[in-house]
Amino acid sequence: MLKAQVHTAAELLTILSARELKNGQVVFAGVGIPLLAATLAQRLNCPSLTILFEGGVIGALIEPGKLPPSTNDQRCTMRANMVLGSAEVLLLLQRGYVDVGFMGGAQIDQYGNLNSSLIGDPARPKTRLPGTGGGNDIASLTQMIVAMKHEKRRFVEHVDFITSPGFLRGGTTRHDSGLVTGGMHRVVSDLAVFDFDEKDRRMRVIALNPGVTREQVQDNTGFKLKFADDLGITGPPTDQELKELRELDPERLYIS
Amino acid sequence: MLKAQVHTAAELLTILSARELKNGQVVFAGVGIPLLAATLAQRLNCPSLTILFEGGVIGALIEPGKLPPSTNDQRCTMRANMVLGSAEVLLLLQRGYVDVGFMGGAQIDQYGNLNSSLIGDPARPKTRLPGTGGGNDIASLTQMIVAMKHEKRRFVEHVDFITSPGFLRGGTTRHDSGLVTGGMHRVVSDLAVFDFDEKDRRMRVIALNPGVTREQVQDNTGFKLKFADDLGITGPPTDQELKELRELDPERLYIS
Amino acid sequence: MSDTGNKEKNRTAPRSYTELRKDLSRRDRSLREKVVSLEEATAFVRDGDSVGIGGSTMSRTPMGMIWALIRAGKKNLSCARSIVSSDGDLLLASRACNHIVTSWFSQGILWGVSKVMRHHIETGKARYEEWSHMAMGMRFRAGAMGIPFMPIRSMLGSDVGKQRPEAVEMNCPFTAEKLLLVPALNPDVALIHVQRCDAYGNAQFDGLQFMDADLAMAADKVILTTERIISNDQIRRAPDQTKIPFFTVDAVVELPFGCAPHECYGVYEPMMRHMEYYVDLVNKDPVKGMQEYLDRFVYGPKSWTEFLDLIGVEELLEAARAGESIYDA
Amino acid sequence: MSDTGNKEKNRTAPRSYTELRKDLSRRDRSLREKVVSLEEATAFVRDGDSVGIGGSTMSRTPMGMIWALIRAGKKNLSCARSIVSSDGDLLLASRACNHIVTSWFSQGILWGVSKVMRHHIETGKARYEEWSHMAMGMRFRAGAMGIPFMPIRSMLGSDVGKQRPEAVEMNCPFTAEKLLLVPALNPDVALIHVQRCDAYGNAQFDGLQFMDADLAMAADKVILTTERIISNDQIRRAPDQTKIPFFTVDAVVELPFGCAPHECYGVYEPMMRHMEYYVDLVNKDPVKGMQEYLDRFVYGPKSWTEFLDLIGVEELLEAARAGESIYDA
Repeated sequence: MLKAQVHTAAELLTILSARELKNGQVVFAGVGIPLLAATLAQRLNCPSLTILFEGGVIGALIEPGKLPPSTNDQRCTMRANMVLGSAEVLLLLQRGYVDVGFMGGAQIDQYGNLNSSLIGDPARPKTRLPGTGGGNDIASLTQMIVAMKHEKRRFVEHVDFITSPGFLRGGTTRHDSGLVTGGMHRVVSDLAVFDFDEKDRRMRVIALNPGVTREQVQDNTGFKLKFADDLGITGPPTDQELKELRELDPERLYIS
Repeated sequence: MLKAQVHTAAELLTILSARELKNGQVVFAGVGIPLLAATLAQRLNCPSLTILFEGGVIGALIEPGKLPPSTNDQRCTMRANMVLGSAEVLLLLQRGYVDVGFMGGAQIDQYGNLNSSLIGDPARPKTRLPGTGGGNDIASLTQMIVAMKHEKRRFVEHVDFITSPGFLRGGTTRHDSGLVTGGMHRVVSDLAVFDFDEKDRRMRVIALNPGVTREQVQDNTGFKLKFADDLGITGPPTDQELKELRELDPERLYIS
Repeated sequence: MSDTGNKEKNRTAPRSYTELRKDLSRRDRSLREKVVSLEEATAFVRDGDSVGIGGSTMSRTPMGMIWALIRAGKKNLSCARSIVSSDGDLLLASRACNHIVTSWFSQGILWGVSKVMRHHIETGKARYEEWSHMAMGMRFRAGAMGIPFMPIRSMLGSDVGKQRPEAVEMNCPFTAEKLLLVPALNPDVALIHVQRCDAYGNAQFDGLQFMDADLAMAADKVILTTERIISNDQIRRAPDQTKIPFFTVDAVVELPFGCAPHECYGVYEPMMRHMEYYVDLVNKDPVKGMQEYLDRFVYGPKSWTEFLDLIGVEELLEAARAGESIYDA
Repeated sequence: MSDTGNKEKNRTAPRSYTELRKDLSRRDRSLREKVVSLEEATAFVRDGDSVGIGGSTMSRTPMGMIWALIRAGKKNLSCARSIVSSDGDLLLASRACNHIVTSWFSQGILWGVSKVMRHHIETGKARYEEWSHMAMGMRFRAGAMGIPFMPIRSMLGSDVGKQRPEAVEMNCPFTAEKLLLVPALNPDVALIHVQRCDAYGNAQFDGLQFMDADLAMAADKVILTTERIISNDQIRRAPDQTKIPFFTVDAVVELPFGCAPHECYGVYEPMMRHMEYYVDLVNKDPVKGMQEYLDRFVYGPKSWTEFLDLIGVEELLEAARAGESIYDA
């Protein structure tokens, strides 16, 4: 048990996000920690979890030690149930076949909006980031889980640019803009687990990670956080979770 | 030469329509005489004619004696270049890849509109016919060749129901209705070959079949025909045309 | 009449996105075995359902499933298929279906107009809702994509278009051109026959595709019949051959010769002697002849295999030999 | 700036149907041999063309063709691809391209943000037009289908949508819901790499499909590069494996390892050592490092084969061994 507690922030993040998935769900997973966490969940207690990748893959079974460099590489298709066009796999989101979209994020705001596009003036950005990819589609069309490193510059009051919509400006603004389905479901960071208030749609702490205080979370967040009345404490990574995870990523591409 | 003149009306129809096709064209062919005529043209002097079928076939090479019972049967796919969805092959018409649509018809009017849907009140038809199939799409989206048996009840002033649009009510009515491309190019009957006046869009005889008089054509037509100033006479079927055709349909499914 | 008209028009209106998503979110999409008997599969269809039928004309028609639905006494189905052949005769004559949505309906081009179809439509016993072939495909595709309509450029100007107030003309906001918006078709249930699938419903089919992939994605439920069930391992060895993903599928029935007397690409051609016997019988007398056929070939046999017995091994083998010849090239 | 803006916005507006059809009717769609050399194929691309690029990220990238276009000195191309990797760096740095239309642009998820991309976009040397990944697909699909737009349900509400006045919001005439209409994308020319095709351009590709079939159908011209040219007989033996029909294709180039250093499904995985060398070099100094790479690996070699020599046989073989392992399952 003591051994289990020696882990990296990325390992904690992966394990906690894996726990958010349920057996039988269809999950659209981004590369990196989402892919790793979904595969971990599949191997631990969700044998009938179906993983989709943006490159055009349904029912992927990632092999330990053969993590793909993106979700558009052939490694993603190994022993899949179906390989299809990338527009087709994204359309599954629109049709409604997907339970959970699962992404990483670089910058998130109090309403769960994500920015992966740019900082500054869109016409001539100060910093141009890679862009949405399928992020905008996933966040627009299904329930989202986001796994993020917790830093003050990443948890901001308002993102510079809404690439992947959370609850936009809160309240009913998401629904009013035409996004009548989906929305942010959970944010998992290395400090805490969050949901969003049902009314004003602001981010809310529902569980602190082991050994983390309310103050620590607030101090590392760029806006005023809400805390759930029944604030919980997440269970620490178990030996089995860590063992399986480390087998999956023996080169520690994503978990170091 | 004498032998060549012993032929059925269906054989004449098939051979004359085959002559309307040009090497290198992409032709969307219906079953029966169109399929047969396109295959005949391919074997005679259009080796790079590409035949499409509604069932989802590009570049069919029909085998002599193995005529398919419809364009949705596996026999249509033998040695094709591509087999694809039936919506996909119809979309090729919409995108513009098809030079010629080639169909048979049961009833046509002076503007080249075809009826294969019904006679009487659409809500409770006196005679319900099979329907459009791809006919409406083909006639709406590309240049048409129609091969028909010439009878007064088939060449009518106005069809009961416009299934496949020709020039609708003549003049610019086709274009005005949103059909900005395509239209009737040729009608081939066992009596004559027709085009459509460029202005008023009425059917016009451009060539009489061998041994047929102007009066014969007019007498067998339910509306007043125009005749081209430079009215021609179609050449009779050649020995080679008849020989190839009879090899294609040895059971005389379509040519008797 | 106008009452029925409204009800039937509502059948054609696309569902709101909220409803569509709610309906789908209720479905169990987990990876699980779904193999049932032909009779058990009939429970997935309720009276009055809209039913999408795979294949086209005499190809990959889910005849066994249709046969079983008729035997189970289903009523008032609205059946949509790209092109309808003798499957439609059976559905109308048995009163399983009173509404056909298609682009073409007759037994086959070789036999002229179906007298059975004529009898039922012309006497008002059933309604024939006609769309162009491409429009049928675009309605399924819009349904598959989770959008309420698809713009097309056919059916304009013609009477086929005028008879379909369910479709809406629009001026394109980009090009100012006229377009026709055809409404999405999301059937309550789809019946699809394939050459092979696994117990979860991952289906691979060869040759002519028709609209089956879109149909599966569009429907609320899918019943697959299959020439044979293969292992999930076999599916995973060639995942780029999978055309229908398991989570769209609710029931899997192994049913050899499941399209008889129609064809299944690469497996058998149509059983033409049986088809000719059938057409001759029913078109001579579309009421009594049809009843005779239903009694003898649909209600009579104890099982699908007994129906195949009535066609006879000789004709089955002949059709199979011809079907496999597609791979001789 | 507003001048450029307008010009660039016009680049995005869909063509009228009359124009689209006229442009297509001029193309020679006959069955004819189209095999040319890599250098000859560059003549099919004119300065200022909009270019659709097949594959995605590091997969089935037509790298050889891009490499040849840069060497041929093409300028001011507008390049559209679902997801752009180091191909985009090369296109921008060589000044072959000043406008990228995509959903994601970086060398690869492993390496963070591309400094080359940042340099060119942040200094205004080139413009990055961002659409969601699905929107890119739907723009190609509308182009492939001959319709001016496709309705979608993403990009609403977000700033990605707000930055794209080229897309139009609409209220659905059926359901009164909000939809976004994204304009058709019909590139002047498409570059697509496949595992095999015949001399006419009938192409079959395995595994990940990306948007290549739609892209081929949407474009005004298609240049295919292929790992190998097979006989038309081989195509005709499995016509249901053909994904791109010959009449969409204008040029066929046989180019083994034509995606290097990216991957080609089932043939080779990415050449990761070369990629890592590349990323390290160019991100350290996105101007000089990039110029060094261009000089040494793009302008330097006499031929594509000589470029492959610079990667080295050992890495090629290793990538090929890994690529083929997809069939070990």
